[in-house]
Amino acid sequence: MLIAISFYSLAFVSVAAAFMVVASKNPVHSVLYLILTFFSAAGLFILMGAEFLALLIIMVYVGAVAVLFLFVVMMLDVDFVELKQGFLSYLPVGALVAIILLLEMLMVGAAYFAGETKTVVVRDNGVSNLEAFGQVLYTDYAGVFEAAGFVLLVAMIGAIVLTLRKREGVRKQIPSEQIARTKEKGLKMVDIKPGVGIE
Amino acid sequence: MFQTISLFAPQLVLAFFASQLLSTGAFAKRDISIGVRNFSIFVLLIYSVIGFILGKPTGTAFKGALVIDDFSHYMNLIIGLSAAATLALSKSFFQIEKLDRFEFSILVLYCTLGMSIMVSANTLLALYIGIEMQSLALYIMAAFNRDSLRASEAGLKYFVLGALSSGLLLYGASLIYGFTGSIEFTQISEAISYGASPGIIAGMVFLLCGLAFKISAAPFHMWTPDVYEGAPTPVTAFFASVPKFAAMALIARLLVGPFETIVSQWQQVIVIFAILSMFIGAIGALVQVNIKRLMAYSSIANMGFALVALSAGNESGVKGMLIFMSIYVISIIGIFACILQMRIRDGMVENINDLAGLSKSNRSLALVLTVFMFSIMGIPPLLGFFGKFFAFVPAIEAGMVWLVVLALIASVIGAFYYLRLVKIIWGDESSHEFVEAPKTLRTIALMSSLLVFPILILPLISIPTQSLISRAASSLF
Amino acid sequence: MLYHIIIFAPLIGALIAGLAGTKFGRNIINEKLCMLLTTSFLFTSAILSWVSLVKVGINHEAVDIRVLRWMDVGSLKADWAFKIDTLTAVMLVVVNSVSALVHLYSWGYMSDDDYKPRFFSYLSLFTFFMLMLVTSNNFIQLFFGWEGVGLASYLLIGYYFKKDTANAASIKAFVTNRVGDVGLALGVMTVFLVFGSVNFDIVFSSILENSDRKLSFLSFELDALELIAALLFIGAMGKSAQFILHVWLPDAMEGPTPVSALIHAATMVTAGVFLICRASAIYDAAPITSGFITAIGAFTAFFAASVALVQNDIKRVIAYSTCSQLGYMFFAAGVGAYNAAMFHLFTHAFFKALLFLCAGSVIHAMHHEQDMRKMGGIWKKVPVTYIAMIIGTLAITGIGIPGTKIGFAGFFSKDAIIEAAYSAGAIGASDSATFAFWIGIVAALMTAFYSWRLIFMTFNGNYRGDQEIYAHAHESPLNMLVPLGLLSLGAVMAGVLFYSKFIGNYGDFWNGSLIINNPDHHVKIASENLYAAVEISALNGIEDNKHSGLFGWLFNLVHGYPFWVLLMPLLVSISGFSLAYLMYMRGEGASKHIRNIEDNGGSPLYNFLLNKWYIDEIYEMTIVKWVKKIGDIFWKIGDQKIIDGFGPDGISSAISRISKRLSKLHTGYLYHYAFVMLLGVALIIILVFRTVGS
Amino acid sequence: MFENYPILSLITFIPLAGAFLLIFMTRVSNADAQEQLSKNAPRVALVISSAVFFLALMLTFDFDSSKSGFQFVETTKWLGGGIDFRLGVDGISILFVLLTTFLTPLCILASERSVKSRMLEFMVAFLILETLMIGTFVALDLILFYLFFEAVLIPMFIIIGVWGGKNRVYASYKFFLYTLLGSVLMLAAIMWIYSFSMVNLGDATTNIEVLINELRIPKETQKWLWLAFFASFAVKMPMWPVHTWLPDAHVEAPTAGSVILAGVLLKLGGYGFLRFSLTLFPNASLEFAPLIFWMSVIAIIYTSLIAYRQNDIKKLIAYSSVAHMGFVTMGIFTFNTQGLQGGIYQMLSHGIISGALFFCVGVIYDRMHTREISFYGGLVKRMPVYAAFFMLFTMANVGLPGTSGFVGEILTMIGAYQVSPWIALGAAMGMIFSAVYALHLYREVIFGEQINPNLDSIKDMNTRELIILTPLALLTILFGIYPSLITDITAVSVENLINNFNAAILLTGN
Amino acid sequence: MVIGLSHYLAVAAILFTIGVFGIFVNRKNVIIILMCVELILLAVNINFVSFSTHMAESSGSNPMAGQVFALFILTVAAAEAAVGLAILVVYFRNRGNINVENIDLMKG
Repeated sequence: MLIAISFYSLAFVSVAAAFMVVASKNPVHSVLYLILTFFSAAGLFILMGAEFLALLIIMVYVGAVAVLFLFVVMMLDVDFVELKQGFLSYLPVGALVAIILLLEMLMVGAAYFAGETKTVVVRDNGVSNLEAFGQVLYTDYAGVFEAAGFVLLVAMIGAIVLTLRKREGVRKQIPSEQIARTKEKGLKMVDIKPGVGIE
Repeated sequence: MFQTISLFAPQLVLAFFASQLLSTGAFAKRDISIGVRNFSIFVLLIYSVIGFILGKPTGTAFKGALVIDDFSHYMNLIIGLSAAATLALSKSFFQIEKLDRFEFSILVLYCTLGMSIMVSANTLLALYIGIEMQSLALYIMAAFNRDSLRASEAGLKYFVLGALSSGLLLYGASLIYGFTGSIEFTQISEAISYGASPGIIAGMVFLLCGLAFKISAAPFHMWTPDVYEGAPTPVTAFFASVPKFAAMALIARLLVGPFETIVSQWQQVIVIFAILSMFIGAIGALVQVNIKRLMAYSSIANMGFALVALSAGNESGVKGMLIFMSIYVISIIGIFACILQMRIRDGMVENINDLAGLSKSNRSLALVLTVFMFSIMGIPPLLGFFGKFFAFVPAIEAGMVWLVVLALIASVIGAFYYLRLVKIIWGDESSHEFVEAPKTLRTIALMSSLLVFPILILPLISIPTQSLISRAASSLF
Repeated sequence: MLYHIIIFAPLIGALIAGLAGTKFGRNIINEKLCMLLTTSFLFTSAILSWVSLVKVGINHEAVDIRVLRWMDVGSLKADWAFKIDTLTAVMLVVVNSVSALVHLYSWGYMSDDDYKPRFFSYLSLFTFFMLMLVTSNNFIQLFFGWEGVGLASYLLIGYYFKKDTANAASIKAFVTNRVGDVGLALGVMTVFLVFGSVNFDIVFSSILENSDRKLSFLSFELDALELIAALLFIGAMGKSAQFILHVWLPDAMEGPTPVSALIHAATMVTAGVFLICRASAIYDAAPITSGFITAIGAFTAFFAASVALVQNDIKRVIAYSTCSQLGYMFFAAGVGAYNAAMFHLFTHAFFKALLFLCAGSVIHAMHHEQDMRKMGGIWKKVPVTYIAMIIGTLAITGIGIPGTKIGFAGFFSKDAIIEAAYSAGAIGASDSATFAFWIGIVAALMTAFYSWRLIFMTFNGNYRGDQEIYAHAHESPLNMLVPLGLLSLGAVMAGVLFYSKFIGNYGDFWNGSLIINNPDHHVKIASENLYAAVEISALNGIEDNKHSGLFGWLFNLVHGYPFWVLLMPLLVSISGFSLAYLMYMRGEGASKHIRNIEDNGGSPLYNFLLNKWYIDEIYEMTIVKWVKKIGDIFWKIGDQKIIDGFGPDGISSAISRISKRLSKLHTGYLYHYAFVMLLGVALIIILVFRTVGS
Repeated sequence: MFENYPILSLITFIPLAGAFLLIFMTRVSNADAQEQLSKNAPRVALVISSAVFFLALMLTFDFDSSKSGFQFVETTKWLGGGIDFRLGVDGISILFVLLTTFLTPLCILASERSVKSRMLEFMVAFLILETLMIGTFVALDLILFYLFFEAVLIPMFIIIGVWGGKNRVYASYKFFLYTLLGSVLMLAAIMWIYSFSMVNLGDATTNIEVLINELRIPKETQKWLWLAFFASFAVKMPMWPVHTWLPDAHVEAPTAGSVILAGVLLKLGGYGFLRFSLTLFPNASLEFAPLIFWMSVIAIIYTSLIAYRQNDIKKLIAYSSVAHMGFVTMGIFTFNTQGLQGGIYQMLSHGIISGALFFCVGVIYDRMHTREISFYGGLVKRMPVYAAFFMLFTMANVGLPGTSGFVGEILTMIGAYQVSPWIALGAAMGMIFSAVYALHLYREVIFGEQINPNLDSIKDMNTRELIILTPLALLTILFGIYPSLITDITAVSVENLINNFNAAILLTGN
Repeated sequence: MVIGLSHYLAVAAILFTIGVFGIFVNRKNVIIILMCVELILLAVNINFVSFSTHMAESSGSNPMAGQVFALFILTVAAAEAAVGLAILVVYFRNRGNINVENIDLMKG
């Protein structure tokens, strides 16, 4: 029962928040709603017994992705755009298609299992979720894991290629020089004579 | 050990050298983009043939994540060669447009790595990672000319829709996983053979829809013209050729692998894709004036033809698709080599009406381009005809004569706009002076036009090539 | 070799003159030489033709010469070959003699012309084609000659290429002939279909086996032989200008007058008669068609004569006269008197050529004036021509003494025809024969009238034209008068000399080339006219077994022949003369008539006849106009609106419309693209599950 | 004589080699030399094509017309999967090879003056075209046949589209797409046959000989395949009502293009009917024969009437071509000796005659640059030699006996008459109308008073034009007088074709 | 009331639909679209995880694979977000705004 209550509340929150992501006018609000969605989804994960993923989702999504979004929203300083004319006329058609799609997905997925009520399989082999990950991630999925690394690398390259600009006239950090700085270079002992000042 | 490594040597080569080149580039003091490009081309060539050098080992790697067979060897060969060619194409464009950066070559390498994972994928996960690696690189390449509004718009559109298509694909993957209990192709296939639940079929449809986006099959084609137009031309060349083939190969692997027992279901989907693509591609191109947009529609139509072959669902269908796509890729590279040569004093030519009088100002380019146009139209004796022939015969064998007739009618409609190009090149009066093109471009254009010309006429080439492709196709079954 | 020379000499002449003598061959040979060559070749041919007539007609040395393979396709075998029998020999004589004389005549007549080699080349070429026609041993070669003479006729009618009327006339001639040729071609095809061969000998010898053959033609079940006969006759109608296909002949007078004499009087137009006689074996077995031929022939004789009554163009009068005389020949052939038809053909060639050449001489003298209303009283200027013309007229009107062998050529031949028609009608052999007989009488009356009217209007009375022309009018040179003389000789003598050969002798002369010696057929026997019968009975004796039975009965009938039948032609001929004299010689004569018509516009009947029964106008309104209109409809509506409009143009514009719409749907908006994708997914799922049925 | 030489390959590919020779010659030369080359290109092409004609002539002499099968057969492995490179000729195709090789040098000769720009490219296109045309006739493999058949479109499109008249774009598109649409349907059928041969013969093949002799296609299917082939050949012929591309194409094409189009390309359709429709689908051919007959007759009458109303010389001749092709289709589908021989004969003779007529048009077009009938008139005075030639060809076009045109017409009509008098009657109407339009044209152009002062300076034919037209004229007459030259060669092959056809019909019971 | 697999699948489906709906109904700015993409990926993750956790251990089925898949999706989603935002920034620099309705330079 508790599980049911938790499920329904979490599900409701996630769906509602997701809806607000789309519906809210202020993009900052949207990001915040997105975070809320992730949080409640993480709750759902915990309900299902996927604790590691639940944590991961919070760390990755909330900690990184959502913040990135927020950062960009702020940086781009986006105006609030009023809904334009014609939006509403499209809406019914769009909603119709979305509902059809939803019904289809429900029919092939959720409805299929509605009769047999599959519940969460409790695995009592003494291995925690995290351990189970650990067992397979670097063995069975080692190749894919490596590849995923490359995916991230590509994303990094991409982000840099696209956004990094070498601007003229802007002072740049040169870490090696900073690190190589010695006390002698940075500090100059001056003996100030009274009434004379520094020449 | 060596046995295992030799299996995924192609991927290894790519990953290793790409990373090496990346760090070289990152720490280099001066612009070394030319050197990186040349080396990357070299790497791609090695990648394409290393499987053959190592004696075409077969088996699975990474605990079944990747499967190396004749099919993937063949695909590696084609992908590597065409990626190398397009990379070579990009040189002059980027230099003239002052865009040349070494990261581009690296991205091509990673993209190729992604594709090589795709074509060897044996699990849904590997499939996904391969696709994403390729797609991310492509998104970036599309927007590579970051000072151009068009390029960034292209990148944006491509990215958003690509992400949506990934979502579809993943949703399908999740359904398949849920209903079969596995993400490995062999086990999925086994599970499906006991009976296909609606979830599996729906998953298959979602998966195919996601992949259809990658090959820009209608109705998932909408991005194609915009992105082709906006992206820098060499990138468009790359887009139109290699990833298309890789995604098509992936579809083939999926269809005759895990989904082989639900032929009748996926056949319908493929047929719909095919028909829509052929006609939208053919009809949509008629009013285009931008040559890159034109090529976009052309590629949409051509994907339709390739899908006709696949829809047969048998070995000769796969073989037909491979032949068709190989020929398509050759033609596309050649055509883009020509497009990239079309440079007048003020810059690149993209409006097809600017091609007027090309036959006077640059006869050899006009000739080569004409050959390509007729080839891609499917007029014998050029290679394009054989592509269509081998693509359609399997469908006929499978009893889908009507589909082939539709395809042929679509190709007649399509002939119209290719003809328009030929007409402009030969018939119209010159308005521009064309600038002499760099040698690389001319060489590539000439080489691929020679390939288009007599390759299948010469039995010396045709029969070995065909047996190679046949073996590639049969290795999927 | 003899026949090779006869036939190919004109061709060689034509080629030399046409290729080397014209600008085409850069005038390598000068025109005099061309004329000399062609004319001498023709005279050679003509002389040899007479030799051959003797050889074949008298000595019965009929031969069949194969020259070259021609068509050899499956069972269809037709060679270039000469079948020389009496019929051919007669035609050879007619064609070559008249042609030779016309060649000679043209020396004078065409002396002012710039393109003499071309003219002589055409003349010789025509002669060659005509010879090919008459010597053919199969239907296909006949067709070759048939169309060849059509070509030559076309070329010669349009000889004055600058004249628009000449061009129009030449095309009209060719096309009208083509209509007939289609019939002929179909006839030949039917022959091939029925007999499996187109060779005359094979076809004619297997008629008996096929006499009951039925054929389904255009969804009618027809007697094969009747069908063949009818189709061939359509060809003959075209070439010989029989009613409804006659319209080209008067217009053909646009050609130079020697041409009219040669082609449109003496030779080509008689090809139809020749064809019927050549295929007499078939017509012999096709009584229905024969009856039809009789009717058409008779009607043409009447119709053309009626039109000739009022024409003012000297050549047109003679042209209609030709048309009318051809009608005689046809109804003769129709009642089965093939020999009479051939005889009239033979004599007609002489006197009609004579008339034309005389007319030519007049025209030559009058500086190419052809309107008789502007002539009159010129006999003093052209006395020789006048005499020749009178001889010709006497010949055509058939003046002679009935019951004797004294008379002009037409007397024998025309009377033979009329009497044959009478006898055929009298024994009830042919329903149309009696009709033909009476028409023949009426036409004879008219013939006499218009012939004499021509003479009176032209030569007698007062001169009505331009005095200038009259002052310069002169008799033609010798090279024109010699042919006139020779032809006059023919017009006078041809009947007397050849009567017994053609009509008498019971086919001894024809020697199987005409079906007249088949006593089983009543029509044939009925056609033997009185004189023939008398003569034969005198020669052979009536006791001859051959003449018992049916023939014996007929012989009695002949003895019971009413004398008025014999007298009738002569009587009407004299009446015609008298009438013409009364109208055109007495008092003011012709001038009064001309004035009358100018003032009153003429009576309706007069205008009806003057306008040739309005046949041309009817054709113009029904066929010519509609052909143009339908052509335009097919072109502008059929091709451009319907075929192109719904076909290539329609489809391509539809596709480009769709393309524009598609392009409009491609808005460039992300959300539209995404929407399309999702719509696609949703629909495809529905589709797949609909067919899966779960 | 040629037993051991790949003579057919030589004949087929020498022009192609010549084309490449021309192309690569340009690459090595500088601008001046290119100018020179452009001038010399026609001469090179002429030498090459004449050599090919000579070879083809030798081939014909060496051909044994008493054998019914294919001769000089060459086989090379090609695409695999039963698709081989096979060439060979029989009594039917060898004549078309001869016709093609005969007309090409003449066209090249005619183009030397009439083509004003891009001479080199024109010659290249023409030589390629020759290869493809010959290839179509000698191909003994269905795919190979299709390859040549279809490829012809490329050079022809370029010839019309680049060197054509004002409206060349429309015309060339129409030509290309029309014929392409027709032939893709045939391609579908070919692919079906290919896959069916695997089922029916146990071994996939497109070898024409094998297919003709062994493949037995079910009657119902034959109909569909027949229709598909028909779509292609009917457009190519062109038959009514898919003929509308022809007038446009002819009008716009340069002289040589028109000549080759009328002379050879139209014959591809007829050849296809003979080679494939009759042999592969005998039952369907028999069943559809009435359709063909009616289409032919309609074509003959309909297009003749249209021809009469044209005011463009080329258009008139083009429409007359459609009418004449009507005789061909009519003859072919009579399935009897006269009809078939007549059809073949008509094709060959039309190749010569219409080719000659287009040359004739070219002669005055080169001088006056207009094809309007009303522009001309009274030419005979200025151009007597021309008038004489034109007269000959006009008369041949009309089908006057003694010219080759007659033989074909009369044979096809005799053939058709044996099947249905209605059809023969309809075709015979064409005889009348052909006289109407042809003489109308001749009268308007050649005869009459010369009114237009522009014609004052017009010159008669020059030596080059004489060289072109004289052989055509001689052949027109020669074939009219001695048709056995042709019928003897075709006789055995046609007989064989008919026997096979009848046997096939007997076997399946109508 | 037992919460079963179908419940989770339903939530995932709804989230997925909202994400999709958000993409094509959004007329405001592109960032929202990127967020919708994240929603979609989240929905897929829920799917994977729920299938994974509701799957019985047996031969031929691999319960852990789903969660591993989800892990990789997370990884890739992060990468995608980075690339997507980078492209967005580039676009913004060129265009000056990121209104969805303005992204229509290329069409037709």
